Amino acid sequence: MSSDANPYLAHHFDDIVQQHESVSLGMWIFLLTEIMFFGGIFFAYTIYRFLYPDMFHAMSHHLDVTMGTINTGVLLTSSLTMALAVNAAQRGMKKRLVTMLGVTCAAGVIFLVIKYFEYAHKFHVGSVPGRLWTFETEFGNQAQLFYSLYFGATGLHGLHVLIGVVIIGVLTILAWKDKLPQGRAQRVEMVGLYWHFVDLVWIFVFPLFYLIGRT
Amino acid sequence: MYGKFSLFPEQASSLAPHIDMLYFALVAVSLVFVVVICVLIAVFAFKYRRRPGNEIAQEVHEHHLMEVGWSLIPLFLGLILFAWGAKLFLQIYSQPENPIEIFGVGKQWMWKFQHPDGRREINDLHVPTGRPVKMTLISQDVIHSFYVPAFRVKQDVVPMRYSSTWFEATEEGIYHLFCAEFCGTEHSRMVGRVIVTSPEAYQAWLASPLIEGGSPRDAKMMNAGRGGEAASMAAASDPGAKGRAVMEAQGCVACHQVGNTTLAPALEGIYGTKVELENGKVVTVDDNYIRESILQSTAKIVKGYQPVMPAYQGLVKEEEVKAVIDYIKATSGSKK
Amino acid sequence: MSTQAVEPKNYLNAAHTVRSWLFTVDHKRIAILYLVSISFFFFLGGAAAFIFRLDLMTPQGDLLQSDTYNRLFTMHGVIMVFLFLVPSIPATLGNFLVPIMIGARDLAFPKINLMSWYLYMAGGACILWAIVDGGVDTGWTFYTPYSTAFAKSNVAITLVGIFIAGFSSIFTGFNFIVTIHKMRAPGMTWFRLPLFIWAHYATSLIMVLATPVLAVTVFLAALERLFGFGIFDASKGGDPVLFQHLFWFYSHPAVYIMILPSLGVVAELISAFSRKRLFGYRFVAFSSIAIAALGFLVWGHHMFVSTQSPYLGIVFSLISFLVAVPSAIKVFNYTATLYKGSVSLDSPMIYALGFIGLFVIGGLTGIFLATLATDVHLHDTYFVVAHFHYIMVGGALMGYLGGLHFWWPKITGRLYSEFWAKISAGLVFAGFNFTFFPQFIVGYLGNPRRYHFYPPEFQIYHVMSTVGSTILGFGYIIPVIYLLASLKWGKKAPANPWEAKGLEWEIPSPPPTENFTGPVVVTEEAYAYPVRKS
Amino acid sequence: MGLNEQAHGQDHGHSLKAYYLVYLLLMVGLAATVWVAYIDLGWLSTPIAMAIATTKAFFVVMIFMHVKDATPMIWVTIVMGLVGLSLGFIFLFCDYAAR
Ligand code: HEA
Ligand code: HEA
Ligand code: HEC
Ligand code: CUA
Ligand SMILES: [Cu+2]
Repeated sequence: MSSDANPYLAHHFDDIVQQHESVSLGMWIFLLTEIMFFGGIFFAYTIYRFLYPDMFHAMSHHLDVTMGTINTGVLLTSSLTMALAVNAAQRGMKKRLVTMLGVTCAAGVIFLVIKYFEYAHKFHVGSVPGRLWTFETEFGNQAQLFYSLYFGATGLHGLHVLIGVVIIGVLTILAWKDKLPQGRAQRVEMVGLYWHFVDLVWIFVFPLFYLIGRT
Repeated sequence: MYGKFSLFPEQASSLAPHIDMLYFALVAVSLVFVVVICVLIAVFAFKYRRRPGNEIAQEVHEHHLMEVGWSLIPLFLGLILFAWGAKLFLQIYSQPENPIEIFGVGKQWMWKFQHPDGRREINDLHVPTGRPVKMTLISQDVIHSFYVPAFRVKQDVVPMRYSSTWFEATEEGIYHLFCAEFCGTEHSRMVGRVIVTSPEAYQAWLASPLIEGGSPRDAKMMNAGRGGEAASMAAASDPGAKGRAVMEAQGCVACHQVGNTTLAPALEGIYGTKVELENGKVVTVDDNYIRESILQSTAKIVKGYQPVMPAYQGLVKEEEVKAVIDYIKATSGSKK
Repeated sequence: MSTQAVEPKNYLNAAHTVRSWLFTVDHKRIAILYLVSISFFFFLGGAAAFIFRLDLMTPQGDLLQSDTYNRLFTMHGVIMVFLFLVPSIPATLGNFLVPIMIGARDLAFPKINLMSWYLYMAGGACILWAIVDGGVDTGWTFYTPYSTAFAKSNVAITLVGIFIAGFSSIFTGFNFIVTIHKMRAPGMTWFRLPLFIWAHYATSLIMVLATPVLAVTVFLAALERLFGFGIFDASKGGDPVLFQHLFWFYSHPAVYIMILPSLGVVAELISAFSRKRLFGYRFVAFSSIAIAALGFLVWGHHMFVSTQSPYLGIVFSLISFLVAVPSAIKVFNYTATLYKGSVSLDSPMIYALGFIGLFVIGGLTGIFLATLATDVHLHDTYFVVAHFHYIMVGGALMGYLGGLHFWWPKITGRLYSEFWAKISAGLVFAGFNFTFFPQFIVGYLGNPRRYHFYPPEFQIYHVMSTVGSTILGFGYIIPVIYLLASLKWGKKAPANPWEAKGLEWEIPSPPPTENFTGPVVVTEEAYAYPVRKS
Repeated sequence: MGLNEQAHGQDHGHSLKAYYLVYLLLMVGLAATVWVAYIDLGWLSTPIAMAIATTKAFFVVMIFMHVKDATPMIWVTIVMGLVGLSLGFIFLFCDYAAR
């Protein structure tokens, strides 16, 4: 156990390799649970889209493609910066790490702001399912199904973005204060995995909700 | 019968003896396994009990063949039981020949039934022996479950689509009718009686005045639960008349005019036919399709029409929907 | 307390402050925290059962209002499943033993382990709050649309509680998986792992794969309840039966979360008290994985009459039968282990043997339910209630009690009264059968479950059941007394009171804080008991 | 510490170019998704949209998330997730399609 001296080694691990592998396996298993978590909503989506294709197509038109597209671009970009941040952390390049984390965090915020405007619009026109529902379409109450799924999926996703923004924000500060040396790079890497996962979910949410029946 | 102490429920339907047979087979298989395992445990625990001279276990050789063997036995037995159960199950889900069609609505916390001639009753269900009875069931609120232990039938009754089951009573008598799916406070009071009589007695009952066969309380509830004037105009003899009345009362005829399909498609004669939808799919007109067309009218749009028909969800009662279906059926002249 | 001075340092006397317990990251202490909390919830759930069992003495249910009755059985089911049985063995015995058995100093993520306990308590608090504030009356299955649109009780907060408690279970699971993969001592190969570990590994897989689906399902249901979203709402074109699909997608695999650890415990007990390597080690190990995997493919057997497609029902039924095979492999191998062993009937072993008998009955009656045609009749009757109590109480709970007795000396360093342990094991066994066997009969007669009132001809069975549950209740209270008493008056436990094999028996009782004082190297197979040639 | 750390960090050093490439690809993919949505492909449009999304996801997972160089255990984890998902889709879909 020559690596006993490593300051980043937790007491119950034998060496840093074991620690690293455990943490990264742990993170992946966590992502596995996340897959199943969002999976539940996609199950419901599949069934209802199968049952009510016309309604889904028509309702998709009421979502704002421009905002959706911009948001997709923002998230994809943030994924790149996150990947660069991880790289910077591993190479111990502090300044670059701070910048990249900062940009990622900012992108997350932009995403949420745009999302806020989208939501606000829905509240405004009354296409929020439930008590606030006043949205008149030829599909009547059925249209609430689409919006329930929309709010369910994007709401949960938004919550994940929010959590990500907070964590990345904290990381940025830590990095800035020199609390994220090379030996702690794995932290950034793990948060990176989480962030990419959030991005992945959106990659599917976007075409499935915003882009159906556009022709 | 009703109220006697017993170990097995009475067999009162054509299906019951078959289910019981399967049940006894399962009991037999289970007994064999339970007894063999318990006896082995007892024998081993005694014979190889720890005692001077047996402080240390004896060497035992493991045989993979043995493992395979005792995996195959349950697999094999299981497959037989599965196939047996599946065969009977398909029978339960098959369509009976020439059934009496009874319509049932479950709501918190009562059962309402309607016989083919329009005769209705609450929490009691009169059926004759010797002829299959097909139940078409729907719920007005939460999920219920139509359960007659003596017939060994159970079918959940859900709010968004018709479910159906059938039975053929074989023994006259009075049997329990239970709601088997938890549905709220009075779930255990959502019980009734199935009254099985001879076919003649059943006919006589159908012809008897309304109050008879149910308590006065039932009769009152029945009137309260009645679907407006349209329904009361229904003549018992014509299965379609009530539906026609509903369509007039609800204003359907404004668009669905007989012989004029410019505003809306004709409804007469469409039962059992295939309809092409706006999205290119083709569906067969059956009970669930018609019900959906009325209550969720925009779910499936007929080709060549605009989705202008309002959704009647919450505006018409399940009994009325059923009446419209009967009307469409009657005009289609098929014995579906 | 003069003993204190000479006692060597162990995880219990390492520190005494409340803080040292509430902020501990030692897996053994967290196990104790869990032990205390789940015991509390067990007795709460049991008390609810006892009250409504009393009410069921008469067909007219003279003791309670229908609403109260419904709230009691819901509370009973919710507490017993989510707050007792799912965490029971994994979070207590598993937490304590998984690291020790594989030669590790702790779980891979000690802080997450602690967090999982806090989440559990937070979930428990929500559910308690819901109960105190008037209760829930949906049944533990929360079927829509009753739960979302019609129930006039605290559904939402209960769902939130389950959501939170679900994450505690996810964290336990993923901690175990990583620990078992990455933290085994040198020489501890996969096929040297005790079967307890295999069972926990399989359980953890289910926890991480299935629980998130439950979480999102109750999340959607809560949205619908709170804000009127419409995913399961028939008046918006939604399908209430979809909720059942999503619910059972978790809840069937969850029943294997409840039974697999118990099967693992029993493997240890049978081997230890027969002084013999478990028969067919590899088959038993893989059967755990097989049960976990197949367990994901059978959920629809709860929905045979729900308006699910009958063809899909047939597929689900077939796969349910396949699950019987790995279960049978376990039972047969356990029985075969006794053969030519050196069998000693200490109290843990009595529980273990009782487990086998009751599990087999419970499992075989599960086969009655998996058989399509019979399930049409038996679905939602007392037959189902009897089936799952045989497996969950007669099986899982018995295994848990057996394991608790077996490892009690290791956990606390004290020996309990074997005499009283045998008495209570006997009471539990007798009381249990008395309570639940009559329910098979009354179930086949057609008594639906969740029935406050029932036809008078069923009364005799219900009276038997209530009487039995009283005996059963005593059987559960006695262990509390003598186990607690052992803490004060019990004899000091040696390191290996049962002369069993396994890493946990090679360290002192109770173990030191980091379990092992030096590096661990494993050179032996599991269960390397000496044998004599016959 | 040093040794292991270095070994861990090395292969990531060269991959910056790969990151930019993937990013480019993602953006092209995004444009493609939107573009495809507006041309009439009949029933094919959803499968195509999903195919594009899956391709995008594939590159994010492989390159950004470094699964290309991950341990077999992590591969197994991902496959388990996909299998779990498909189970849900297959069984649920079968139910509604066969009712
Ligand atoms: C720990 C919990 C647990 C376990 C392990 C099981 C195990 C099994 N269960 Fe059970 N079950 C529940 C808990 C559990 N169940 C609960 C809580 C409910 C009710 C939920 C509710 O609605 O509230 C329920 C309900 C339930 C139903 C739905 C009933 C209904 O509502 O209509 C069905 C139907 O198939 C079923 C089947 C099975 C089967 C086939 C097994 C199998 O895994 C059993 C396998 C074991 C054996 C078979 C025994 C050993 C084998 C042999 C000795 C060999 C011989 C075998 C053959 C010849 C086949 N269970
Ligand atoms: C681990 C799971 C578990 C356990 C251990 C039990 C234990 C028991 N269960 Fe339970 N049961 C379920 C899980 C469990 N149950 C589930 C999931 C349901 C379905 C719920 C639903 O339909 O939604 C159910 C439903 C259920 C019913 C059906 C109700 C109905 O459908 O109407 C019945 C009826 O007899 C019953 C009885 C019992 C009894 C007598 C015990 C006995 O074993 C309990 C013995 C324990 C005691 C008697 C406690 C003793 C202690 C005291 C009395 C002192 C109290 C002190 C303090 C609180 C400090 N249970
Ligand atoms: C405002 C006009 C209008 C009213 C009022 C109306 N409908 Fe319709 N209905 C339509 C149109 C248009 C269609 C075809 C498009 C569609 O499928 O929605 C239709 C379709 C249907 C269909 C499906 C027919 C098929 O060929 O598949 C049924 C059944 C039906 N209506 C029943 C009713 C009933 C019952 C009522 C009254 C309770 C009613 N309608 C009231 C306009 C109307
Ligand atoms: Cu209706 Cu229970
Ligand atoms: Cu199950």
